[in-house]
Amino acid sequence: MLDYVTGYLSSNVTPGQAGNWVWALIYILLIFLGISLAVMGMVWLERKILAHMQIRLGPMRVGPHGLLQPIADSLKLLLKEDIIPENADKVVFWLAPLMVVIAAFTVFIVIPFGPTHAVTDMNIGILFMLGVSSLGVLGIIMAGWASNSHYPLMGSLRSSAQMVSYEIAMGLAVVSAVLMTSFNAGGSGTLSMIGIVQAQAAQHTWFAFKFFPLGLVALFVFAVAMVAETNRAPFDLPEAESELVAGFHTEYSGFRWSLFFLAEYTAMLAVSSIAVTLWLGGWMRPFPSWHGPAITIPNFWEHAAPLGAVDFAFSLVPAVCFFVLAAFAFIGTLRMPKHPLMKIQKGGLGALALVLAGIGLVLLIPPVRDRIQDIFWFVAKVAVFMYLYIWYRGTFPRYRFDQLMKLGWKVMLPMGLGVLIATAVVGVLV
Amino acid sequence: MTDPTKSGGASHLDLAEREHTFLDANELVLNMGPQHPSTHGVLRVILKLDGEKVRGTECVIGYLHRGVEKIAENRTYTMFNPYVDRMDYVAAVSNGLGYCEAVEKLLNIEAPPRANYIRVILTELNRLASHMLWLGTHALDIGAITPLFYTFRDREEILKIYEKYCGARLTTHAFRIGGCLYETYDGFEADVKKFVSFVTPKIDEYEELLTTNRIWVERTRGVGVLSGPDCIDLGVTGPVLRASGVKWDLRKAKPYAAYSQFQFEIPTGQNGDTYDRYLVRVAEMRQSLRIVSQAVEGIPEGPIMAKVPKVLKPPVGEIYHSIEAPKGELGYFIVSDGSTQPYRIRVRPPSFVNLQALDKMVRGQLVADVVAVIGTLDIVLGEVDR
Amino acid sequence: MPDETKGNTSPNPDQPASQPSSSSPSSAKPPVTVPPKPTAPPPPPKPPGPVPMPWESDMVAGLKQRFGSGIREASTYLGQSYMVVERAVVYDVLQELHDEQEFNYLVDCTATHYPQRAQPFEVIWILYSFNRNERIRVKTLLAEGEAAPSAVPLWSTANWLEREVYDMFGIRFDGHPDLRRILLPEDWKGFPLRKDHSIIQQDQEWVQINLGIESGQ
Amino acid sequence: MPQNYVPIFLFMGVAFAIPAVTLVLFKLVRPENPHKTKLMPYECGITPLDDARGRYTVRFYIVAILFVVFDVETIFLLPWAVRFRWLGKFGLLEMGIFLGILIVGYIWIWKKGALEWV
Repeated sequence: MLDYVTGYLSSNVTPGQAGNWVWALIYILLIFLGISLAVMGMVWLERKILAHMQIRLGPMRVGPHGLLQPIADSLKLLLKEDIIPENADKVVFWLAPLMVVIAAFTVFIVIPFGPTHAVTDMNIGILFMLGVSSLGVLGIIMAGWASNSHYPLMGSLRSSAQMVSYEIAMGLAVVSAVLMTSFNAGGSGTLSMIGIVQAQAAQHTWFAFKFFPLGLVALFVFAVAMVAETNRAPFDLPEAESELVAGFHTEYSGFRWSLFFLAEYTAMLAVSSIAVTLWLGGWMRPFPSWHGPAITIPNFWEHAAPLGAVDFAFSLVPAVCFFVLAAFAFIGTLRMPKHPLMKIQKGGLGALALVLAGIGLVLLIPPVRDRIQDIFWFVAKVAVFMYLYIWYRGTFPRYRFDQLMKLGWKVMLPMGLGVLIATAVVGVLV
Repeated sequence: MTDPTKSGGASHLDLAEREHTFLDANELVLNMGPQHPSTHGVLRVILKLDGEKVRGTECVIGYLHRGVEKIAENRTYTMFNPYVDRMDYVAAVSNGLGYCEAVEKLLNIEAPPRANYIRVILTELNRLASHMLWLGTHALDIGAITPLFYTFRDREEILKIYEKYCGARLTTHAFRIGGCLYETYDGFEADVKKFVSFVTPKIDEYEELLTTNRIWVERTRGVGVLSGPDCIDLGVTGPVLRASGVKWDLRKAKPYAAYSQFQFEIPTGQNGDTYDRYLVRVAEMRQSLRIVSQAVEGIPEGPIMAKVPKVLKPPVGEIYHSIEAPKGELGYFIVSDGSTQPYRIRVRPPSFVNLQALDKMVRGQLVADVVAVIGTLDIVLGEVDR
Repeated sequence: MPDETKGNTSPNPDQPASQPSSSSPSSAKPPVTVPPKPTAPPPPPKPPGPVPMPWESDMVAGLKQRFGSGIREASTYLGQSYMVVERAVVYDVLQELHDEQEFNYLVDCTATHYPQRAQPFEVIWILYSFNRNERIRVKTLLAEGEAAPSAVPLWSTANWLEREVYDMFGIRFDGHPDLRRILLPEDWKGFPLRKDHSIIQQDQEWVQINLGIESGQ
Repeated sequence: MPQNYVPIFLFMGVAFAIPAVTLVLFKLVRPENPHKTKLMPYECGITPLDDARGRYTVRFYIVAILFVVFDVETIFLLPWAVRFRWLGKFGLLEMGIFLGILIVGYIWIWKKGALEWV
């Protein structure tokens, strides 16, 4: 049994491929944990970043700089009364948030955080992801219908129309990325997510920059469609609070509502991960084929092997990032108001600085350093998209529904088709 | 225009009456308000929808009705003065100006020049504050959340000036019948000048965020169009009227206070759509700053209160006096029976009359436009319901 | 003509005695634009306020010619002109003003209640002309239960304004497309702006049924 | 490699179990004070006039049908995209014909006004 568990560590495939269900379960739970933490972090970051864009401070009370705010929020949501309207369809009402959560989370099964860091690698990964992510709309329709109230119904209908409209543009953009995978030496492409990243490695380019500017256009189409798919500003019509109050989740409260919230952020992470995998080289660091002159870094516990200077420099980035964060936290500690009541907050922030620095130190250890790199770069790229999401929200007014549909059907769809045909033509000519 | 059933607002929507057409949905009756994030208070709009398209509206108002006109009949002229601040609470100073001037006319007295200058400064600052609040909330209705915080930051500076001047920020009760009660505080002029130079670039900042923003333009251009003749027919005044191309402003047409002594333009639009109304209001903010800086430069010395008897007993008669409030023509029709209490005070509220145009503006447009149009009409329910 | 800001109402000594102001007959030349001066406090020879003067203009002359005694009074008070018109012809007068005299903007429509009079209600239309920059008032007197003509066909504004008058005074408007209460609930009883309606009076029954409380006070 | 697909069910099971269990578990600590007004559907503070589940505008169904058409098309494109290099010019031509038919349909829909919302 123990061999069964430890045996996987030496293999270099995903747990799904290795058929190791224990590790698959561990990966699944890790993904759940990671995503839940990421969502909490996102909530905090969104509130902070948005606040600073809007010349205010955001959460400041719960924990130093409001760091514990997401925890307080989730506790509150867990303990809130759960109201099911009288004339709602109870079963559907109950199932809808679960449906949305399942759809949002299940996408992560095929997302490769590293060459082996995925639950499983399917040869139809992309197809699976497109299929599952569009299941989310089902949950939203269920929520709107079950509520038996005008605003949720309108919100869910809008939502479904919007999601299916942008699904097409999204699919076409994905096809053009898949098309690029077939420019391998073997001449055959792949639908596997890991395969797509490997194809980018083999072709020495991120697909965003392949057949310039076609790859970028496809990424743009996908990036617009993914904002619409996740119902975020400026396409947040299903929950446009100035018109539909809260859209499809108007009648939801407490933990059920927070499931929708969780699903929304998870879906954001999921589609960003897909964009990163398809166009931005997945787990690959920037300039993956530039190694620099070989140097040897001495260390104490194993025989030092020479490695490229650029490789080495990039391998330090994760640690450096954590050191920078630790430095920010430390400066924050120094700038805390000198008030006896702020002592706990000050201590907390100081402890956070220490923890961050400690993580940074751990990341300097060569074996950890090597293994964590992939995940770090993947997460960093996703974080860029996440930041963009927040930025959109701070900047854009909301589209009107007809404009949104017009954009989807009359701009994004022809654009996706056009970029696909152009890629194909260029691909044949090359 | 002469068919009352067509132009005269909403007719009563019979909920039982449904139109059935082939492949067309039942009309959905959507109730918007009184508890809705974007009806600016307690406005209730019943929308008759075909999908997302508005077939008709009916406004239900009165949720904030406090019977101001009845209260007035039971108070003396002086006692009623603070009540008017509660009508359009985002432009309380303008309300007070209109009321004080109306009673002054009835008493046949005039406020001294210095008081008039102070009135102009505070009223124009109030117009600025009102427009800022409008811009923030209107942008929020359309989904841009950031301008709200910018405008509130700058509005705060105006409220600080009010607070220093009379101790109150929102319902200021700044003016008294016959002039002003308070002399300007030390450094008032400096504060106002500082504010003007502070806020001028900020208005550019708002414009930078919105004026050329594609989504903003798409959301507002051609939405809620109201032509000039329609405006006049519906009695719509203020920026909404000016955005339709009618160059009419009571400050120019029938100057009151000290407005005849200042140079300013009346900004107008051409299309009468939401975008033009936005541009007109932003331009008005700049003009207000212009007036404020002229007024603060030329503020004369002298008394701030005319000789007013302790007990106000206007002679028997009636008066109608109106001012250009931020939202439009704000009029007071006062009937005096020679006693200390007004026999009747009628407030002609701009918001109430402007709101009537909602139906004409949104018919055939989408639900999201209803929100945009309610925002662009710049109504305050305290004034609609009184 | 009606420049409201400047007091152009120098009183006429030959003013008919119908003036409502309780002026003492001693002061023949009262100051007008200057605020009333309480120079001698103990004996109050109260300086009379301005008094209504006949309103003379081509327009009024034309209207008087057309409607004769239908125009009961046309005066100017404090620079503001108004005319009192018989109920029978008031719609025609308004129409004439709207169509011929360019009074295309109905500023306000309101009413006043004088319970002691034979015709207790006074309905007031405040009109404005953009082209002439002139504001006038048209008034008509109504007996209890008498309906005023609706101005909705002339100005769409009148719709809500008349509904409010109906809501507050109970004055009906003939020809109004949709005369319902506007500010108060539709099934409310009583007309609060009537003088015989006390300020603390309310529709107890409505409050009890709809709000579930004993009294709104 | 069917074992690649087994984790899907594992994952879905976990994804269902975690929120469901939390939902049921926290029922123990959640307050439960139902009230008639509280359980009313949200209608901006007004008692709902009618059932919300009426017929809705036909445009949503048109969008749904169009979605099916175009989404199926995308599915057909994927195998071609995978074997794109191998199929070469012939594949491009064939897909061109396929897409051409679709684009003609798309133009027809556009002209017909099915993409107009209002």
